[in-house]
Order: sequence, then structure tokens, then C-alpha cells
Amino acid sequence: MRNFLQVMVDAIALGSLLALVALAIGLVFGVMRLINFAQGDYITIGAYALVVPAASLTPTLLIGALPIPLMVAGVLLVVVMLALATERVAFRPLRDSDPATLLISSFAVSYFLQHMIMLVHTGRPKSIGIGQALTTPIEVLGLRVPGIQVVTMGVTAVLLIALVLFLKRTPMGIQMRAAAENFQMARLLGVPANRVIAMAFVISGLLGGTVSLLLIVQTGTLDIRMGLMPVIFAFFATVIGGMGSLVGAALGGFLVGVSSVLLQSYLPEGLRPFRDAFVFGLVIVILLVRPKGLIVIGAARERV
Amino acid sequence: ADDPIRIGFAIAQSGWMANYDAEPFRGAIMRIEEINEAGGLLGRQIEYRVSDTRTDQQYAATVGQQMVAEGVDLLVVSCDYDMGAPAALAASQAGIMNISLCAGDPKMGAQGVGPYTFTANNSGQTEGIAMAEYATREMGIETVYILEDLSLEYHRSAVAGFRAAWLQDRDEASILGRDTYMNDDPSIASQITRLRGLDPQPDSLYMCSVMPGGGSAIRQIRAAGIDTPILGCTAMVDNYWLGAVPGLTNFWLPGFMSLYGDDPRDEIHEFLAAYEERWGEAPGSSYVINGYSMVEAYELAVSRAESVEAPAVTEAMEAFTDEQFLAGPSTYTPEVHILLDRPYLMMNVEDDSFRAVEIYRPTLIPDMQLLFRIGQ
Amino acid sequence: MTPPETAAEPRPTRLQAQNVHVSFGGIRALTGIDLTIRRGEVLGLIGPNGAGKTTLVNVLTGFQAPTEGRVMLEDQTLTGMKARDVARAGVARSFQAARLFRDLTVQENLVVAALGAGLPRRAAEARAHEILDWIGCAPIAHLTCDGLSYGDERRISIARALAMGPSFALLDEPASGMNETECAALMQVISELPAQFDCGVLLIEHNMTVIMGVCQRIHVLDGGRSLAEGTPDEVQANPAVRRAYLGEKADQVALTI
Amino acid sequence: MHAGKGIAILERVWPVLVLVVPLMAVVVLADLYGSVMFQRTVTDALIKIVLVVGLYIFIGNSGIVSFGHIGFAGIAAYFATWMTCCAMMKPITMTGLPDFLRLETYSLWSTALVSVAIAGVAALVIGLVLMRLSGLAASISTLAALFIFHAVYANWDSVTMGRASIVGVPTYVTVWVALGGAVLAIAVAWLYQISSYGLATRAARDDEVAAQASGISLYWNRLIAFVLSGMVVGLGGVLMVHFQGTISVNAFYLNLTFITLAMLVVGGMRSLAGAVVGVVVLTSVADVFRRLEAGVDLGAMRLSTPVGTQEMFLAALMLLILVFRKDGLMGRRELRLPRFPGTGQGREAP
Amino acid sequence: MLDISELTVRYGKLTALDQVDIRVAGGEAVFVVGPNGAGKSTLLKTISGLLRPASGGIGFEGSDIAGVAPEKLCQRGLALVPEGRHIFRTLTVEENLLVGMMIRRDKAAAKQDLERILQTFPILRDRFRGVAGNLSGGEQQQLAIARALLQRPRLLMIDEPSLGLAPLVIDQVYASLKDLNAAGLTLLVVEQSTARVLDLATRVYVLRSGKVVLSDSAEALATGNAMEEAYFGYAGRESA
Ligand SMILES: Nc1ncnc2c1ncn2[C@@H]1O[C@H](COP(=O)(O)OP(=O)(O)OP(=O)(O)O)[C@@H](O)[C@H]1O
Ligand SMILES: Nc1ncnc2c1ncn2[C@@H]1O[C@H](COP(=O)(O)OP(=O)(O)OP(=O)(O)O)[C@@H](O)[C@H]1O
Ligand SMILES: [Mg+2]
Ligand SMILES: [Mg+2]
Repeated sequence: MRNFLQVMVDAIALGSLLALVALAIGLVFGVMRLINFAQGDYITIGAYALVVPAASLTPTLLIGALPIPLMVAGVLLVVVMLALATERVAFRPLRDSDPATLLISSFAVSYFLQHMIMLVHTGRPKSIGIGQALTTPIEVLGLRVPGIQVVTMGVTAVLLIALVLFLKRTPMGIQMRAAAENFQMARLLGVPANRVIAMAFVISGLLGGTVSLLLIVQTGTLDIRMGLMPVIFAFFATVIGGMGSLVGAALGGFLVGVSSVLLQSYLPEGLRPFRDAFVFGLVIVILLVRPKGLIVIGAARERV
Repeated sequence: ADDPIRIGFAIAQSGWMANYDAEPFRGAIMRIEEINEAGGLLGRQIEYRVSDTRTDQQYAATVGQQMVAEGVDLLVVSCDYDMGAPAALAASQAGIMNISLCAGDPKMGAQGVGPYTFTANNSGQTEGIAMAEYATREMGIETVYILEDLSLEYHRSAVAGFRAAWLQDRDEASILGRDTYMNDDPSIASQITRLRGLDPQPDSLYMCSVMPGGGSAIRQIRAAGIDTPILGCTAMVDNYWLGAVPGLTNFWLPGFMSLYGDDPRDEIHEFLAAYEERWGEAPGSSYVINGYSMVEAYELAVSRAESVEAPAVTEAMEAFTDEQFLAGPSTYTPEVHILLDRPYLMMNVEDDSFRAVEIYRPTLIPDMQLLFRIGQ
Repeated sequence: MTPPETAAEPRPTRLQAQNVHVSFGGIRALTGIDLTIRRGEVLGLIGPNGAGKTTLVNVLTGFQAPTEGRVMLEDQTLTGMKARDVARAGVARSFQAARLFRDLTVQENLVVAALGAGLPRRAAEARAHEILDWIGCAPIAHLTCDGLSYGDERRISIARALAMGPSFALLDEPASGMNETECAALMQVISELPAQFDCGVLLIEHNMTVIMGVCQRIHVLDGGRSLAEGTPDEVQANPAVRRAYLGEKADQVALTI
Repeated sequence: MHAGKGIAILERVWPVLVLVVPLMAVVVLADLYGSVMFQRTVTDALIKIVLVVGLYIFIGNSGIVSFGHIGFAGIAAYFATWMTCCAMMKPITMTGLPDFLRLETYSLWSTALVSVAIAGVAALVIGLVLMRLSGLAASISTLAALFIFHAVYANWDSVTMGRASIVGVPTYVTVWVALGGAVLAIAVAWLYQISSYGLATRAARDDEVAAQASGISLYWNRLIAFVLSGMVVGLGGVLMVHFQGTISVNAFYLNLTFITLAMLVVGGMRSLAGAVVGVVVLTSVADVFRRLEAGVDLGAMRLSTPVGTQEMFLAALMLLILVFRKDGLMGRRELRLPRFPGTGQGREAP
Repeated sequence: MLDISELTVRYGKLTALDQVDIRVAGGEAVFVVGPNGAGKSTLLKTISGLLRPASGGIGFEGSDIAGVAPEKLCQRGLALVPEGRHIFRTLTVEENLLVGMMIRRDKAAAKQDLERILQTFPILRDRFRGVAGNLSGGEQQQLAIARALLQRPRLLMIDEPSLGLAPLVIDQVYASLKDLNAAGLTLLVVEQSTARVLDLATRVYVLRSGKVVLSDSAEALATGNAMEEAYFGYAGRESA
């Protein structure tokens, strides 16, 4: 029983992390039909910003050397700027392209950023030891929960609620959804649509930076592909959650994370290498049962 | 025979593989320059050129074919079976000698790529064997838990070797369990939960992985308060990743040489000095020595064969028995074109640095079954 | 114009909605609708905005499952069939928006529908050609549909429904956005349909000139219920219809347009 | 309107000819004058054409982006490997293979046919399940299918040797063989596109609702496209493995998926010519950059760009193309015989 | 108030508007009629900033607004109900209306306006929390008009207000427009059918093939058939 609870804690922690990434993917998708693969590179660059850009194998800390509040702010700022820059340079001019073109353009952006990091830092993984204190486990009711997991779950819960309220309740949120759906019409109604969409990227940058920090504390390593798998998982999460629904995206993230951990824990040893095959099989099953995702927002189905 | 001997390097200079090829390449150049200074090989100077495979298998094959077409006597390929094989195959099919800088897969040899293919490193299995034997015989370890990173074949080979050597003296029961993870898993919390749930807890943890997943896993294991010795494999050698786990101790692995001034062998110190003089900096990776010894091996084989023709050189190489190279005594046979018992420098992490412990030579020679992991 | 050659079995003479109810959550879009479209006639369907006209067409064509009631094509129950099978059974429709296949040519749009009805390729091409000729769109047959003028779009969408060789064609506001000249031409086309294609037509329109001009009978919906049915004159004179739908200026409108 | 019969036929095959003839010309040049490097680059590009045209058959006609097709290339390539590879090693290293594969070696022709058929069967099985979905749900499930393919093949040690490369597949694919493959793929794609099935699938792409109302089955039409394109992509996989001589599961994963999709989109997702043009343009640009990176001799000076800039330039160029040509280089057009402009408004047919 | 001079707009090679001059004084109700493809929608889109003119000037209250972003123009009191409704399908009816009200600073007055609008279009009150994409065609049209009215613009441009509306609702819409016009709202309306135009219009422009072929006061046009002639001049191919 205790073991099961422990597994559930692990599962929820991973689910939270993926939910954070899925929120960012889902938000930007909702706003401009863009599945932003470069979100992974936002995460990567946020992490690399902690160290001095150089080819050396043993990096010196840059932002990572600052006091914690400044460090957090620094990373978030870097990622937000990056997200804004990509929006301005790459995604804004492509705004009314179809989703496939947008997706490919985000591959291109991602490819660009990855090689940019490689040019500066070389492709070799680096290590960085910050937030050591956060990794030590806290014992709660006999369960061992690493501090970082607690932080991840807390941050995800707070950000999810904040975001949902933001979109549902605030004028900016409603404008954002309006601009998301019909950019030109929103402008006709006085919505500063460019600014509103840029805002979505700011948020995705904030989420990305948060994930950078959480990942770095957890793994202590820097790698140019560190953002890839979380983003791919989040991509699945967003779709099975129900495209366009933030709660759905987060739910999908949880589901993917939790099922991955449960499978890892309970599959017999011989089948464990096929863990991911089972996770993705589950994704397909969910989509077959609910093609529009778990949470279908009212008008996702087009009326005839 | 006045025209030079030509060596082509079809290796990665960009992409992730570049990090593994760069140092052995420098080591190889050092030996080539020494030979040329001493009057050449068979009286002929050695000329080399290098072409980037960009860490792309398809392109590696192209580069290999191009170099073969331009006429090389030896084609040197990447330090990895998957990346090196396509180019090596091109050379082999054209009847040209080819050696990998340091691939650890026995298929980089007669049974895989072709008759003229060699690699200048121990097999992955040998690493596992060395670690298992050392842990058993010198560290007094009784039980082990195996954590396997599934993302590279190399890890699996090392684990196979480890198991084989471990089970020489004991039964299965001493392996308390086995778990797997992927190198890019952001968290191995569930693996740790399973490990912590064991009763009794194992004496040690065998964990074959590479950066970044390796560093990340060790960080998470240590953070979870698991202090048992961790036995690793060679790919995790050198200090560059220790920042991920400040204060790490009790992490052991079989290495090639120490870059940190405490190698027990004098010739290594000389080599390091020579390296600094040639390249203006200390080597970043101890894999450098494989490149150097790869040229030593070719040099010896050519001078014994008195020819650069592939069949003759191959025959000479296949007759190597404990030939003394910088990296240690090396043996090839007609069946096995990979090294199986070159000694390792066992290393342990203390004070945020790898420390040389002692030289250890594995005793179990893997058979073909183990080398090709048949029925494992 | 040749009737479809698949007419081995006798063509159905009636398409019926029997006691059809539809509700969306709390919204009752249709309540107990009975409606019969006969082959050979043009039946008008009018009613205020939100009366349930489009919903009824959706039910008749299998795009919307009724919460209660059924749809019969002669003796065949259509309820529960997929939209595409309903179409193949001979009930074709157009949409409130044109919904053309915009990357295909005009000709191809019709060919697709003819193929969908089960014709072989050659016959489908021939029928598409014939219909385009008849409706006066032959000159634009090879143009792609995005970039067509609004009026052309509407006509092609009707032509596409006809290309299926349907027993019944259900047209949803075909005249919206058309000017007087185009309306006149459209009325001509619609009134010839039953004879030319041996089919029945259900026509939804808010343009009273068109409705009054081409329909033999008119069915009026209001708030999801049937309000009246009768000849154009009867309906126009019906005070309930005037109150709910036409407004007091009804005659004037019909006159001035 | 009533052109002669000859012209009518020419009009029908023109879009294929106009793609194939220049490819032939390049191949002849490469064969006569090209270096090994150039020949191999051309061969590689032709194989990519097979893959991308294969993708186009499904993606272009159905409008559903598939991330899973490279898996079919992998399935076919592995099957070809099992049928032809390394008679000596196979019985020892791939013990899980059934005897007819483990102990026998087959001729290259039958291997190619069978492997392509296997890819088709795989596509059929997966398509039967996935073609119920449309839009993004379909796309993402194809990506899931690719991941499943990868997870299974990477860990099914007894038949795939896990992630390790298998070396020693016979290499018969010369630039001429690759050309044959490309021509075949282009012809198949064109015939499909103008067939009734292709037409119906394209109609459903433009408007699913209207297509249903026109009596079209989304499911069966898409399934046909899926299987056909799976087979063509499978052919690409077979050519790939017999070109390279080695195979590993990572070669049929995200990288190849991304690059082939990028080629398709840059060229123009909705046109067959686009699929071909995308491959040609991106391959040529990459080749030029590669030469620059390797260095250009300018008299005494040697200019070369720093490693990695090549990829950055390529990415930037792709973005530029997409920004200025939203529908890719070819837009939605095929290369047709010029004809007299028709009357009325509207765009010319593609 | 609005002063358009020599306005030319092109889509690629096609010239949709050719040297068009149109003037709208404050308080007027100006109608633009003309056959399909005449360029009516293009005209409204260009004024509202959605399209850039190839040449020519658009003066609004004395300043040139050619090429100014639509959101800026909106703040200056210009509103457009475009062809095709363009409601936000995934937002609720309420949220659609809220977006329309967002530029208002006088929140209290805006609230009152909302009340009044919901009285004019009762169906919107019934569907207030429902998703707008589920509305029927005519309901969507009402929503689009309501949303624009909530902006309380000074110049309101509507592209085919009667599209898809039931006759009774058309009467209502026109009655509201008439009231608003009387209260000082300037109107620039595009219509297909000329039937209702003369009732409300102060002046009418007839556009054909991108050119103004007739402009006159409504009274002048009401008598005689100048308008019909201009309109049908050599209109639709099929009627010829
Ligand atoms: N999917 C749905 N969910 C909720 N309400 C719906 C849905 N579809 C239709 N409705 C409602 O049902 C009613 C009938 O709609 P319908 O489209 O049939 O009207 P209509 O008679 O065609 O009107 P119009 O003349 O405006 O086109 C409308 O009030 C509409 O809001
Ligand atoms: N986005 C576009 N691209 C190319 N041509 C266009 C575009 N929009 C309109 N046109 C063309 O410009 C001309 C004028 O179009 P516009 O929509 O302004 O006409 P309209 O008078 O509003 O017609 P309708 O009464 O059908 O709405 C037409 O010939 C049309 O085909
Ligand atoms: Mg309707
Ligand atoms: Mg218009």
C-alpha cells in the first residue's frame, strides 16, 4: 500500500511536469493553431542560460550564480524574450498559414535554436549543480517525496488555476481567445491582436522557463535535446486532453505522466523496455474512444 | 615506394558524435606525427586527411566511399559502431584496411562489417566483466542491483558482460533485481521507488549509462539517500559531468587513463605532457589514448607485414598477442578484431574528481555467445 | 437531361419526417415535426431565424440524429444511417454556406458527387458536363472553386447536389447574398428541377419572392414547431405566419423586389 | 476546348514528364561526370523523392499530416534486410526470426516486392484503426504509431538486434535504380491523384461535411490513400537500406520524419510537383552549404563557415520560404501544359 | 466625416476598386449597392484597415487613415460588420458581446446598451451562455450586428445586414438603424437588394466592376429608374 502511494506520488510529480509543458503547448495552439515544437528549445535555452556560453566542458555559472530570486527571474526573462523573439520573427509572419505549415516552421525554429546552442556550447552534455537542497526528500507519512516533486506539483496547480481564471475571466483572456479564433475580426473590434498573441507567447515563455528550472534541479544536466521528450509527451497530452482546452491539456499531461510511471512500476521486467509503446498505445485508444479529446469544449465540433 | 601512406579519417566533426571522435583523432595525429618525424613507416611518410561525417550514417557512408575512391590505404572511422560502420563497410567492400577509433561493439570486425575491419578498444562486454570482477575480488561486494539505460546497445553489452562475470562465482540470487530506464527520461523516480522497496538493500548498484541521462540518474539516486557504491561503465569517465552531483563519492568505473596527475604509469604522464605541448591544452577526454594506440597498432602491423595491402596487414594484426601499446597490451585473433582483455585503470570519485585506484586486467574472456549477446 | 441510369428500382416518391424531435441540452430545436416532400414538387420551408429549418434538413440528411421520431424514404427508414449512406440513398443537399471543395475545379466538384452516388468515372464526367451546361456554368468548368464569385458558388453548390441524381434535393438558403437578377435566374432553375431531374425539392429561403415564386406548397416552422402548411397564398394570408415571420410589410416586400 | 487526342494525352502525362525528364537529365550527368560524392548525393535525393512523394500521396490528398509513415519505410527496410542480409550472421544474431527468413536468402526483386507488400499490410492494419480519426487526432495517432514502431523495433532484440546497426545488406541501389524508384513513385502518385479515389479523397480534404453529403466515405478513401502511400514510402525504405548497406531503427525515426515532412511542406504540401521540388531544393541548398562549410578555395584564401552555421542557414531559409510562400514553393499548382485562359473569374485549375 | 478619393485596391493583378470617390458626411446614411463582385466588400474592408489600398486617400474626420491598423480605427469610432459574420464560434454569446464592449470606457453606459440590444434581439438573451458556433445562420447575423452596435461607433459600416435574416428581423434591424441614424450615428451600408435601401438612405452609390457608376440623393433616385439602369447596366453574364 505504501509502495503504491509512493508510486502515485512519483506518477503525479511527473504528470505535473508534463502538464506544465502541455499548458504552454496548448495555450499557443489555442491562440494560433501552432503546435510549437520550439517550446522544447525554450526549455533547453532557459537551462543553458544558467551557465556562461562557452565551449568548455565544465561550465561556469552565469545566471545560476545569482541569488535564487534573481536566478529565477533571470531564467524566466531569458525564455520570455526568446519566446517573444521567435513569435515576432518566425510565427507572426506565418500567422494565417495552415497548421501543418506552422508546425513545420516550428521545426525549423527548433532546428535553428538547437544548432545555435550547439555552436555556442558544443553538443556535449554539461552538468550543473544548483538547487541541491531541493532534491533532498521530505518524509510525509512514511512517503519519501523529493522537495522538487512537491515544488513541481505546487507550481503546476497554481499556474493551471491562474491560467484558467485568466482566460475565462479577465478581459485580456477573452480577447486572447477571440484573437485566437479570428484574428482579423478581433482587430476590427479593437482588440490589439498582435499584443494579445504576443502575450500568449510570454506566458508560454514563463511556463518554459519554469520547466527549465524544475528540470535542472531534478537532473543537474544540460543537454541540447533535454526539451524534446517533454515536448513530444506534452504534444500528445494536449491532443488527448482536447485541443483548445487548457484544463484538458493539463489533464492529458497528468494522464501521460501517470501512465508512464505506472507502467514502469507494474509492467513485468521483460515488457518494461516496451513501456513507451504501451503509453502511446494508450494514447491511440483514448483518441479512438474520444476523437476530440477528453474535454471537448462546446464548439470544437463544427455545426453543419 | 616513395609516395606516402595515406590515411583517411571519416569521422564526425559536427553533431553529437564529434565530441567522442575529436580527442582520439588528436591522439592519432600525435602518433602519426611522431612516426613521420622518425622517418616514416616502411620509409614512407604518412599523409592524412579528414572528412566530416556530420554524425549522419548515410553521409558517413558517402564520405567513406569518397575517400576510398580517392585512394586511401587506411580508413579510420568513428568511435562508435553505428556511426562508424557505414564508412567502414565502404572500405571493407573495396578491400581497404579500416579501423574504428574506439568502437566497443564486436560487430566492428570480421563478423560484422568485414574481414579488414578492426577496432582499437575493448569490447563493451569487457568493461562489464572488469567491473564485476573488480567489485567481487577487490571491493568485497556481495549483492548488486542492475539499472540499465536502454538507449544504447553499448549499455546492454556492458550489462551482459557484467552479468556473465558476476555469475562466475555466484548464483542469480545475488542479483537483487534489474530495472530499466531511457536516457531522456526526465525522472527516474519510479525506478528509485522500486529500488528503495527492496529488502534487503543491495551492496551495490551497477549502472551503465552516458550523459546526460547518466548524470541525472546518479543525481537522483544520491538525492534519494542511496549511498551504496555505484559501479559504472567507461563512458562516464572524466570529470566534466561531476558538477551534476556535487560531493559524489563511491562511484567506480573502469577507465583508460587518469587525466588528473595520479596515473600509476609514467608513460601516461609523458603522453599528457606531449599532448599539452602539441595542442596547447590538456585533453578533455581520456578516450584520446585509443586514437594514439590505434595508430601504434597499424604501425606495428604494417611494419611486420612490410606492406599496406589489407590482407597482409590484417594477417599481421590478427597475430597480435599482448603487444605493448600505450593503452596497454593488446591482442587480436582471426575471429576477434576487438580487444578482449586490455587492462583498465580502475577509478573512483572523491573530492569531485576521478582518482586512479589501480590497474586491473579482466580475466574472463567473453566467448562468441557473449560477444554477440546470443540468448542473453 | 436524363434521369439517373441507376433507376432500375422505382424511384421513391416521398421523403417524410415523422414526429421528429431534436433537442440540444435544454434547447428544443424541433418538436414533433411531420413533413412530407413529394417527388415532382417544390416544397418551401420557412420560419424565423432559429426556427429549426437547418436542423430539420440535418435530420433528413443524417447529419443530426433526432432525439425522437424517424425519417422515411418511401418505405425505407433513414434514421440511424450515416450521412453518406443517406446521400447514396438519394437525398442530396446543399448548405447554408456553399461548402465547395475549393481546391478542386468546378467540374471536379460535380464529378465527386456523381461518383459518390455510385456512377462510374466516365458516366460521372458526362453527367457533370451535362448539368454544368444546363445550369449555364460550362464556361467556368475548369476553374478552381476558391476565387469564384458568390453567385457562382451558390449555383455550383446546387449543381453539385444535383450531380448525385437525387430523388430529393434539399436546398438551404440558395438565394442568400444574391441580387435581383441572380435571384430571378435561380428561380428559373429551381422551378425546372422537379421535371428535369425527376425529383422533389425542399427549399429553405428567407427571400419571399423566391419562395412565393417557385413553391407549390410551403411549410412554416416557428420555434421548432410546425406553424402552418399550405399554398403560397394561404401561407401569406395566414395571420400567425405574418405575426411570427413575415411582418406587416410582407406584401410590400413581395411587390418591390 | 476540343484539342486533338494527342494533345489530350500529352496534357494528362505532362505533369509527370515535366518532373521526370529533368531528374533523368541530372542522373545522366551524374553518371557521366559526377564524383562519387555527387552521385551519392543524387541517389540520396532520388530516394528522398520516393519517400516524400509517398508521404504526399496520403498527406497531400487527404490533408492529414502523418508523422507515422517513416515507420512503414522502417518496416519494409527491416523486412528487406531479413530477406537479404548476412547469411552467415543471421542465424546466430537474429534467432527470433522464423526459419524461412533466418535460414534463407532471397533474390533482390522478390525481396523488394515482398517488403513493399509488407509495408502495405502494416499500413492497412494501422489504417483500419486510425482512419476513423480525422484532423489533428489522426496526425497525433500516426505519431504515436511511429513511437510504437520505434519502441518495439528498438527492443525486439532477437529479430532486429535492438538499436544496433545491422551491417552487410547488399547494396545494389545505384543512381539509376534510385531513378527508377523515383519515376515509379511519381507515376503512381499521379495516377492515384487523378483517379476517382484520389479525387474523392481530395474533396474530403477540402470539406468533410460536404463530402459526406456527396456520398463519399471518408474512411475507405483515406484508407486507400494511407495504404498506397505506406507502400510507396516502404519502397523508399527498401531503396534506402540497399543503398546504405546498413540499417538501424534510429534511421527511421524523428529525424527522417522531420526532414521529409519539411521537404514536402517547403515544396508545397498540396502538389505532387511540390513534393519533388521540395526535395530538390532542400537537398541542393544543403549541399551548397556543406561545400561552403568544408571550405572554398579562393586563390590563396580558404573561406569556410563555422560548423553548425549550415543548419542554421538551412532553417532560416526554410522559414523564409514559408513566410513568403505560405503554400510552399509550388503553391497548390501542378506543372501543367500552358493553355488558353478560360473565360470568367476564378483561378486556373491546379 | 469620411472622405475617400481616387481609391484603388488590387488583389494581385485584379483591380477590385478603381479610382473610387465616396464622401459620407456626419449623420448621413449612405448606401452602396451593386452586383456581385462590384467591389463593395472590398471598399468596406479597405476603409476599416483590413486591406491596403494601392493608391488613393481615405480621410476620416480630417486625417488620412489609409493603412492604419484596424484596432486603431476601431478606437477612433469606426466599426465594421464584415461579410460572413465572423462571430467567434468558440466563445459564448456573452463573450462575443463582451469583446465588442471592450473598447468602451463608459462601462455603465455600455451595460445599458447591452440591455437594450438584448431587447432588440431577444434570441441572444436566450442563448446568452451558449456557444456562438451553435447559433443558426440568422442568429449569428444578429449577434454580429449586435456586437458592432455595442462598440457604439460613430461610423458604422455593415456589409449586407439582411443576409440570412427573416423578413421580420430585417424590418427590426432597419428600424434600429433608422433610430440610431436619427440619433446621430453615421451609416455606410452595403446591400445586394435595392428594395429597402431608399427607405433609410440619404444617399446611394452604385458600384459596378470597381467603379462608381452612379451617386445621388435618395429622393432623386426614388423617382425614375436611373438606379436600375446603372445597376443592371450590363450586369450578370447569365441575364445578358
Ligand atoms: N448544436 C447545437 N447546439 C445548441 N443549439 C443548437 C445547435 N444547433 C442548433 N441549435 C439551436 O437550434 C435552433 C434551430 O437552429 P437552426 O439552425 O435549425 O435554425 P434555422 O431555422 O435554420 O435558422 P436560420 O434561418 O437562422 O438559419 C437555433 O436556435 C439554434 O441556436
Ligand atoms: N481575397 C481575394 N483575392 C482575390 N480576389 C478577390 C479577393 N476578394 C475579392 N476578390 C475579387 O475582387 C472583386 C470584388 O470583390 P468584392 O468581394 O469586393 O465584391 P462585392 O461587391 O462585395 O461582391 P458580393 O456582392 O458578391 O459580396 C471580385 O471580382 C472578387 O472576385
Ligand atoms: Mg438555417
Ligand atoms: Mg461582398
